[in-house]
Amino acid sequence: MSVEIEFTDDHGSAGGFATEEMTLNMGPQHPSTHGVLRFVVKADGEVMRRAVPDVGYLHRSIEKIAEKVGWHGFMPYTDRVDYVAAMTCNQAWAMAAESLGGVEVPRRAEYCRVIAAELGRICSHLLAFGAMGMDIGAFTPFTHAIREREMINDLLEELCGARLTFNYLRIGGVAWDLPPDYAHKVLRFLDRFIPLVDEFDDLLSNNKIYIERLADVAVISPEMAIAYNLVGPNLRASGVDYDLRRDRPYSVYPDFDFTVPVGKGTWGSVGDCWERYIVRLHEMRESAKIVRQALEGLPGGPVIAKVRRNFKPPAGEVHIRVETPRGDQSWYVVSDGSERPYRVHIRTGSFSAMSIIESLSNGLMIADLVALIASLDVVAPEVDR
Amino acid sequence: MLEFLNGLAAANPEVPGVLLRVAGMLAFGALVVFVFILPVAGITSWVERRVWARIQSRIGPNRVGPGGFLQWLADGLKNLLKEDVIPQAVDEPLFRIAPYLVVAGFVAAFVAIPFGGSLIIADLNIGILYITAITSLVVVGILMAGWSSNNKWSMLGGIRSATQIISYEIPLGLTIFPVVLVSGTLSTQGITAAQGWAPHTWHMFHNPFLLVSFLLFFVCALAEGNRTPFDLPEAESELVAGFATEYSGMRSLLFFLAEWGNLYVIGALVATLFMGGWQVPRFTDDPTLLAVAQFFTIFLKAYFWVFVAMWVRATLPRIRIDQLMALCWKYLVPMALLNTLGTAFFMVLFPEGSLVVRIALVAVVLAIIFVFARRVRFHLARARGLGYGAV
Amino acid sequence: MAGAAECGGGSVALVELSRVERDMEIAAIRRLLHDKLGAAVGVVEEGPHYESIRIDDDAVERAAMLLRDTPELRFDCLSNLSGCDYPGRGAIDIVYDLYSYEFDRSLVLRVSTRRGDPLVDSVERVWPAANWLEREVFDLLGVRFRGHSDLRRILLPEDWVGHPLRKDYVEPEQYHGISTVRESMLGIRSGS
Amino acid sequence: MREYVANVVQAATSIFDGLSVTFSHFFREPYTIQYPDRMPIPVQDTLPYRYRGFLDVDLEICTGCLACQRACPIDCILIETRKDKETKSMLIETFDIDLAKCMYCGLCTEPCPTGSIHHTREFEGADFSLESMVRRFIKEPVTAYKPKKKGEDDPVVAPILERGKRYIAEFADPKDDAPAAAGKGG
Repeated sequence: MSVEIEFTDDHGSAGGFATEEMTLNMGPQHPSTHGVLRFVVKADGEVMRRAVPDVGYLHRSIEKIAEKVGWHGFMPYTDRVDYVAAMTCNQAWAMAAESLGGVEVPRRAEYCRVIAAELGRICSHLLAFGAMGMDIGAFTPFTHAIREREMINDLLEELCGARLTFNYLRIGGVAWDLPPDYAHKVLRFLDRFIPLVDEFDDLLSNNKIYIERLADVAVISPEMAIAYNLVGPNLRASGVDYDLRRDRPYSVYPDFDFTVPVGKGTWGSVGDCWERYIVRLHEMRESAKIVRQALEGLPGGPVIAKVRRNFKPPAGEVHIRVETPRGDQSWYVVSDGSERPYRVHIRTGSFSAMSIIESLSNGLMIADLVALIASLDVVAPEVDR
Repeated sequence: MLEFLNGLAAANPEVPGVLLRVAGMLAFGALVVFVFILPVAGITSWVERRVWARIQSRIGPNRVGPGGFLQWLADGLKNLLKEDVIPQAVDEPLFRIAPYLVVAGFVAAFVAIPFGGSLIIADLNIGILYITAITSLVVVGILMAGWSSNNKWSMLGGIRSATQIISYEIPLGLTIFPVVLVSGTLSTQGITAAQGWAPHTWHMFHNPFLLVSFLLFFVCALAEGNRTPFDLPEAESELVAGFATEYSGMRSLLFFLAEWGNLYVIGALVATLFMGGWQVPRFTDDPTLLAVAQFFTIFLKAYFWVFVAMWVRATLPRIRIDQLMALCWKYLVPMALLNTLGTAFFMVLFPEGSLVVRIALVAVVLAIIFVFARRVRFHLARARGLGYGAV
Repeated sequence: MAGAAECGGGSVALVELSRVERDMEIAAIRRLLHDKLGAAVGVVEEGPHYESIRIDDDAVERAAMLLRDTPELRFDCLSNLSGCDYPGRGAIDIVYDLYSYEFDRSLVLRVSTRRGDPLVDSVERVWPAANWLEREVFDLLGVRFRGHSDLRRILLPEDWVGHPLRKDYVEPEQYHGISTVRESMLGIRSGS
Repeated sequence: MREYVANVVQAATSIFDGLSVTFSHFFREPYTIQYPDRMPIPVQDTLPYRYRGFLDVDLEICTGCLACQRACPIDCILIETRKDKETKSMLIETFDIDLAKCMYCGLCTEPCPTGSIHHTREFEGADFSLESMVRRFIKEPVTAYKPKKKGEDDPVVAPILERGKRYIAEFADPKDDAPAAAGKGG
């Protein structure tokens, strides 16, 4: 009864019906490429044979800049590595410099960092959530997510004076202490926000069309995820229970009690697009928990250690790994004892996520590619740096 | 209408009668298009943007005119004044014609839509068949637009549209069958006349199958009108703007005009087929007053469904092309067939219909609305304390 | 993920302990590699922050294969791959940051290659993640990888000249007629 | 068959729920801020104290120490000073900030000893040329400010200096044990 349509790899004929592969250029300007990147899509009608990512449109040579500006001066540039979640990149750079220079960070500063970083994580996941909905065709969740994100932006703006490129951290601590009455404001926001995450569930996550669009699409097995060095929420969605904040704790994360959401295969298989999506949604709740605990246990004391303005860490090199919203960001920083870093290399989460797309693309539909990019939460500037 | 023209022809024997009739018809058509259809489509665009905005915690266009009401005029004017860009590599004649075909398709549907007992352009005895047939003209236009644009995204959009509209014609037609069975005519006026003004006399409450049929019809009509969740031909996040990618200015606007106009056609059809059309209680003997009341009745009923379509669009994500086909062939077509059979059986059992069933169905719908209201209250309670409006 | 689970929610002290254990193991890992690959495996290099094993540029792939497949090591993830230019030594160092999810253990490999003709074995067949990372090193530092399936520039345009992260790189004045310099407007008084 | 019915039911209930969420938004207030013309108060007044807008310099209290110029990672500040032979005081001849290049990171404001260079809450700088984005603060050479041991007594300079001191007090100060001006949080 059913008619099997065979696809052939070459431009041959399938069932006596001559077809030709179509080459589509998706991007650099395309609504769902999340920044400027390009896919060369080889498609057979709606079904893709191959999607080859072409990145580099947003290359700002941040690593080269690091070799030109000083240790302190590089901090604002780390904002631009991943401008959706600048706080964690700040943190990675601060940790690298502190590790090289042997700077002891005051405890209060670490708490401030955690509060800021986790708020930034909620911010970033909100954007991922909204963009995911929009790429699937639902516009409303995006505006709702952006609305909540604006509120966090307001909070962060009060904390550090900027909404996107925070430049809040300094080598040895943070630039500003929490403003007066800040804990109260953050808690009030969280009290309102967490019920809204349930509303997001009702609006989008449990929607049948949405589930159908995402479940069992572009499944990444745990082995494949590890081999391609997928990190963060993408890795956890594939069933690998690993979170740097818990398993290789840095900063003051051991002080906090939180669970790490892992993909369970609720509607399809472990590691499909829906799992990647829902892991992020759950992580927002966990981040909110961490922020609450950090605000409760905030110790006194200074928020920045005494660091020389002319900071010259001794020669050496470090590998720093920080759990950003897009996963384990690995920094390789070399110092030669001078006032400028000798070499900075950043391996970002989006970079690994982009590299997996080509091997997943065969057999997906064009609409699925959009879902895949959104579910991997690729941020183009983070790929290109 | 025709009588008036005949009279005019008799009064002016020096002018050929045919010419006069054609000219008169054209003038009347233009009048209807400019005075009713265009404003309705335009205002629908404004309403849609406002409805969307409110659902999304925004305000929407509120600057042009009171509450932004004249936004549609401003947009239309802007698009008229814009340059009509024809890219070099397009198939020019097709590219130019396509938007007109699309608009013609939806405007022609208005011919058989009854706005009142006497307010109909032509009461065709195959009215409903005519409407389903003529709205398919839209697909020709969209396919032409997609093909002639010489752009792969546009072509994908055009082909998606063709697949979609042709497939959904079938369940759409099948969901009309039960209505035709019950009313025994294909004429839109006849179908309206077979219903009364009171809700329980509407076709949708005739029997359970017709209630389901009514829902299916609405779903299929959304697909026919390229509305979310079936807006694949112009899926913004996938195909940029689908078949309309290469269009600009007024030609681009014509596509959207057709989309918004189509929305109204869908609403009017749902109202006519299932919700009693223009039927009003006979409160007066003045025919003019009655006609006005009838017109407003169907206008409001139609606009309610326009609103529902907007609301659905603001809620649902987009379906994928293979799922679209699966939905059509695996779910809608069998269910529509079942409804036709079910209605036929029901009519054998109760040739005159059953008042008990009618009242029970009204009660069911009221219960659903009640549950819905409870749910809305729950959502509001959960989000209470949200500090909106805080600057 | 047994190792990860054990460590989960651990206190700082526990983490310090496992770090010490990891450090002790590097000598053992080096011995294991040395037994299989002989002289291609160099010494364990001490550093202020971690130790690394030096490997010859043509033994990287074999070493990587061993590190990944030996049951007691299982370095299943290439966490980072960076290159660094040392004109003073006339060398470019490639640093591999490996990680084992199973044992929660890190290892740093270090490969030196001549600056004039940098050529290193590709580890793409061992860890697919290396594909893009190696392309990046090729793009920015000009290191070629033997056996790489698709060695093209990744971040810079195909027709870019030079490798910017080399220390002696001089930025071209213009690219396709577009100036790469933004004139400073500070201190210049124009007109009024 | 069972799956078939389950699919239909799940689709119906989930869409029903989604529709109820969106419908409930008709009863909530919109959040839009109608910037710039329909705001109850000017947008600048809604920004927090730490907001990093355009840089401004109070020349009355500028010591000409060049700390900001050194701290700037992108060299968007240019200061030229000269020793005045007659009065033995330092003259500031140029103080230019290229606001088109500035990335508003705030690193220049931190080392300033008097709080002379500081961020304002102004941010609307759209203009037709890059040239006009360069703020040239000095028309005539100005004498650099010299901090006085006993505190400022000049009635003109004193309030400006007070503002500057308050501004730098916002920054975390490693010398003090207690957290800076801001409250204790928690």
